[in-house]
Amino acid sequence: MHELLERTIKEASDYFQNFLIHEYSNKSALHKIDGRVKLVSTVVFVVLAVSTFSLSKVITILLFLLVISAIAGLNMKRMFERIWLFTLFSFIVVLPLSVYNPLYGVIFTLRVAASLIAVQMLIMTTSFADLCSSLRYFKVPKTFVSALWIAYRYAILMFRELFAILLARESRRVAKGSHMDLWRKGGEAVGLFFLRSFERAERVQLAIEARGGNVVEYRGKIKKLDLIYSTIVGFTAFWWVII
Amino acid sequence: MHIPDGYLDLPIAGILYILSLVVLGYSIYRLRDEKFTPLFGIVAAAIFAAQMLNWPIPGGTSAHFVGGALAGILLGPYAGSLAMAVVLTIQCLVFADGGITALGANVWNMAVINVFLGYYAYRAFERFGKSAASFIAGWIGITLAAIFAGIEIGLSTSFGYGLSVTVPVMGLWHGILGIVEGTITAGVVSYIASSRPDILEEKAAPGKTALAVIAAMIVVSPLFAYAAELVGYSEPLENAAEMLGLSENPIYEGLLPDYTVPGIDPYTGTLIAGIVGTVIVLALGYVMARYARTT
Amino acid sequence: MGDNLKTIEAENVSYRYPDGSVGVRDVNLEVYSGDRIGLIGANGSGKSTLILLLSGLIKPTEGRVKIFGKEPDKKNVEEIRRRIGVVFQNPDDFLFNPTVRDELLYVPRQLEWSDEELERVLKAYAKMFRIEHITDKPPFRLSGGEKKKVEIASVLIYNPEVLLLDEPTAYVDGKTRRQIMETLKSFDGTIIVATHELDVAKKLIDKVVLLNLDHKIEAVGGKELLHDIELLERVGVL
Amino acid sequence: MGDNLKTIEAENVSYRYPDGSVGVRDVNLEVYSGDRIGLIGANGSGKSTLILLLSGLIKPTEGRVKIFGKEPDKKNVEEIRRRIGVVFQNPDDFLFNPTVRDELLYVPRQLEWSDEELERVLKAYAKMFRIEHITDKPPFRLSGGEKKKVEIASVLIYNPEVLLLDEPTAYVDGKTRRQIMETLKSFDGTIIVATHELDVAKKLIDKVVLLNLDHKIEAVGGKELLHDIELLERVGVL
Ligand SMILES: Nc1ncnc2c1ncn2[C@@H]1O[C@H](COP(=O)(O)OP(=O)(O)OP(=O)(O)O)[C@@H](O)[C@H]1O
Ligand SMILES: Nc1ncnc2c1ncn2[C@@H]1O[C@H](COP(=O)(O)OP(=O)(O)OP(=O)(O)O)[C@@H](O)[C@H]1O
Ligand SMILES: [Mg+2]
Ligand SMILES: [Mg+2]
Repeated sequence: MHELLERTIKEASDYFQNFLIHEYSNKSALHKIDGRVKLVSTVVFVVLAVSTFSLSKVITILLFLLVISAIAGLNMKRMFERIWLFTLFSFIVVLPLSVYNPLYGVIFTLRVAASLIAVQMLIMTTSFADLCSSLRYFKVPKTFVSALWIAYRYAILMFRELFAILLARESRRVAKGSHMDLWRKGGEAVGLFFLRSFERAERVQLAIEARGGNVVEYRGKIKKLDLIYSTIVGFTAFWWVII
Repeated sequence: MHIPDGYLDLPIAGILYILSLVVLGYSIYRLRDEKFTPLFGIVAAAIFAAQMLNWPIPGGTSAHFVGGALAGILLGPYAGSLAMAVVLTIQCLVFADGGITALGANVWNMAVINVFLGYYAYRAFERFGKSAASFIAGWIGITLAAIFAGIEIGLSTSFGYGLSVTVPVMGLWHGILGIVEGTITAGVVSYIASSRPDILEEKAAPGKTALAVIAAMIVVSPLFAYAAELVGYSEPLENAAEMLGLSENPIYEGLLPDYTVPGIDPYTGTLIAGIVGTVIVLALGYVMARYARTT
Repeated sequence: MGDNLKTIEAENVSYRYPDGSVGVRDVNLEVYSGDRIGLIGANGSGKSTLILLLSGLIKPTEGRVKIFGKEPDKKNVEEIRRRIGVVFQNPDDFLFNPTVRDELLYVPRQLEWSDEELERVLKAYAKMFRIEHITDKPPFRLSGGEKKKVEIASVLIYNPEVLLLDEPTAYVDGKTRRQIMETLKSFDGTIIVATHELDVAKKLIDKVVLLNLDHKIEAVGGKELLHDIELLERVGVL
Repeated sequence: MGDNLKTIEAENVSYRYPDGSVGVRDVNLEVYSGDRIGLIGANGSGKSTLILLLSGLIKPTEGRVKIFGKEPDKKNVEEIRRRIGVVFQNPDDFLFNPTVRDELLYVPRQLEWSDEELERVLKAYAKMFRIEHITDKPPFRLSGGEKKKVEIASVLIYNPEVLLLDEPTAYVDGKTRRQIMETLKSFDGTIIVATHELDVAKKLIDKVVLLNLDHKIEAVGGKELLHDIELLERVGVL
């Protein structure tokens, strides 16, 4: 049991540390689009998706989003992996109602699915640094964006530390421990982990200061590609209205 | 407890955005000259990690450790609410956990109500001991935050359940989960009290007026949400479309004269419109993908 | 040599990190009991990855690693951990106990050594590495070299048969380095050591595994490889 | 030498870590512009602590440090950061950007160099340290030596006047070490370097500050100190 727990935490920390850093082995067309444009588009898409209960509108937006993602070259399998859970979850949440009104259940779930796809199109193609500088561009206060940045950075740091600790424990586990150990030592281990991450963060903070403190600013111009994408978004909104 | 996109009606989501922005804006204003400490980053990161464990509850949203009270106790209400807001934003923008349109509501529940309430509960009961105080703070913070979340989705027509279901479901589940939350909060606070007591020193509290205003806002927020729901009962975009007369007189009749050919029913018309639209998006997308390859 | 003496065996082993980066590629290697192998290669050539693979701590994405004749699995993992000691390159990734004392005694306690025995080895190793004065400090509050010393001591202390050492002499001062070298020379098990310090390698090893920048094995041979300037320059070591 | 040429000055500086451990004790030191100082001492003698103190990143618990004639405060901190580059001992404490590219350009971007200039220096330094193939990777996904290389490159890239280097050659391969040595030799500012590799020190420095195990300065002198075996043995370096 305790080994299973440890293994689960290890896998989870590995997963999150990998997830948090967006890595692009295959870049899609969406990767090249300006973060600001993508951020606005996402909001537009989500608002379109959640402000109607008309089946045709919901299906239109869902279909368009899928088409755009697929043709832009996003990995659709990964997209599906990332949205199915929350979609299913929403389906379950309204399941009792769907018994009386199946159409409601379907539309509700599809609305959620469409919003999730819209958000994933942003997440899968935009680095966090890009997101932060886009938020700055839209006049989100500097304090907030720096705070975002710091929290994100330290989250990665903590998952990394956690993973390292668990691998190290494994390298020296020469006997099966007892379950009692987990309870006796578990609390202490969590506290220690917190302290250790905290002191590591203090040192990283020194490194940040050594190089001039926190900065998140935007540079870069809107390109022609961004205009093409904006046209697609505009067209989607237009078709949503008229259908 | 994260409300996803699609659960809230937009007017309610909008009003909660405004309320959250006011409180958060004030917090940021109060923090403007302060540097972020590593503690801020680590508390935010730890809460972020702890929140990743969650499970769905039918009739509500989901249940998980929230940590608002802990953030309030460790960082003070201002930095605490900022830390929570930041965590929620990252979850929304990196994990798609909690919706973009619902972010305002999520911040309101978990970064404002939970943090401020948790913080004051802790202060109020501190004289009975740090552990007891932080347990109560953790429990009451998450439970009330959940009840507010229940009110918000219950008022929304998009979410098929009414208040009579959502509030008890959210409140009850989190009241139970709150025991775990309280225990963890108490555990962390007492560990820190013993190993790094400097971290727990008195945090700057808001002035009396600010506090009264924030408290009043929390209390009346359900009324605001209710009012917003009444005003914008049907969906704004659909309203706009209706106002332009689009629904009765669809533009695609002009674009697609075939549609008016007698004998084709409205469903087929919609279907054709869907296909045509998809083809156009496909074409535009193709142009984009081609162009992207050349740059 | 008989098959029974093979300590570790890698067959067509490749490892890709989750992000797709190649760690090592197509490694075939046989380690016999008593070998003293130096893993030599430029930065990023795959030495640390190979150490983790050979210890069974990470699984190859292709090929297989056999340790003491078996692929590591749930049943034999504790035995493998008991018989193989791994020193990580970065001590921060290695130390996780609340104090240096707990760190040193982490494995001995699991082996249920008697209290006197625990005290005895603790004292001996703390003295050897001159860390007596810091046994009550948490390891993450030590200087870089102190961490490395604690790391090495906590592996040597339980006397594993096979030592996998990743840069054992980085960050440590001259005196400690001499101490480590002596201890390793008088160690009578199998040693695999990854290092950039060729003079350390020359003194310690009798077999060289040279990795190139393509993450493959470029050459395997005796110590004389370390004098082949042209070869070393080609793989970016010199 | 005139007072105006004093780059860094430490007066009776002591530092205690929050847990009460002594980092350094009673240090008096004057660093003049153009000096090349080696900080030599056993593990735990206080070299890294001293580097952080001299860079103004941590405040002495006793005594004071003046940098460019002034105690660091809010007003002059940016100037100090611009003019002093610090390489930490542990690159994991140092690297915090999402990609190697961002890491290298972190300071240049703040200095608002033009886009072409940024591209140019990025290319030049990536080439120099042979890290072109990893500029899009997150720094924590690199091998130990790659991290160190990125760390050094991201300090050298903005060309500070004073370099404070903590173990710049640990973990890096022979070729990179040669590259670093050449770069540092042709660097025309002030250098303070903490290292355990005496041959690196001998090639690079002209002044030695020797720390002892009591965290105090044992001796200050020229390169000849590095040949005083008896002295070095006394302070635990050899
Ligand atoms: N966690 C990781 N994620 C992704 N790639 C990694 C990771 N660790 C190492 N790598 C990559 O794998 C390759 C081999 O790395 P490894 O650490 O084995 O090299 P090494 O030979 O030990 O180098 P060094 O001498 O610098 O320690 C390198 O190209 C490196 O960038
Ligand atoms: N974060 C910390 N908390 C408490 N004590 C510390 C901390 N870091 C270092 N020390 C202690 O301060 C003293 C000086 O450490 P420092 O890191 O400066 O040594 P160093 O000369 O750089 O050693 P090394 O050669 O091993 O890098 C040591 O005794 C060490 O144990
Ligand atoms: Mg390595
Ligand atoms: Mg040091």
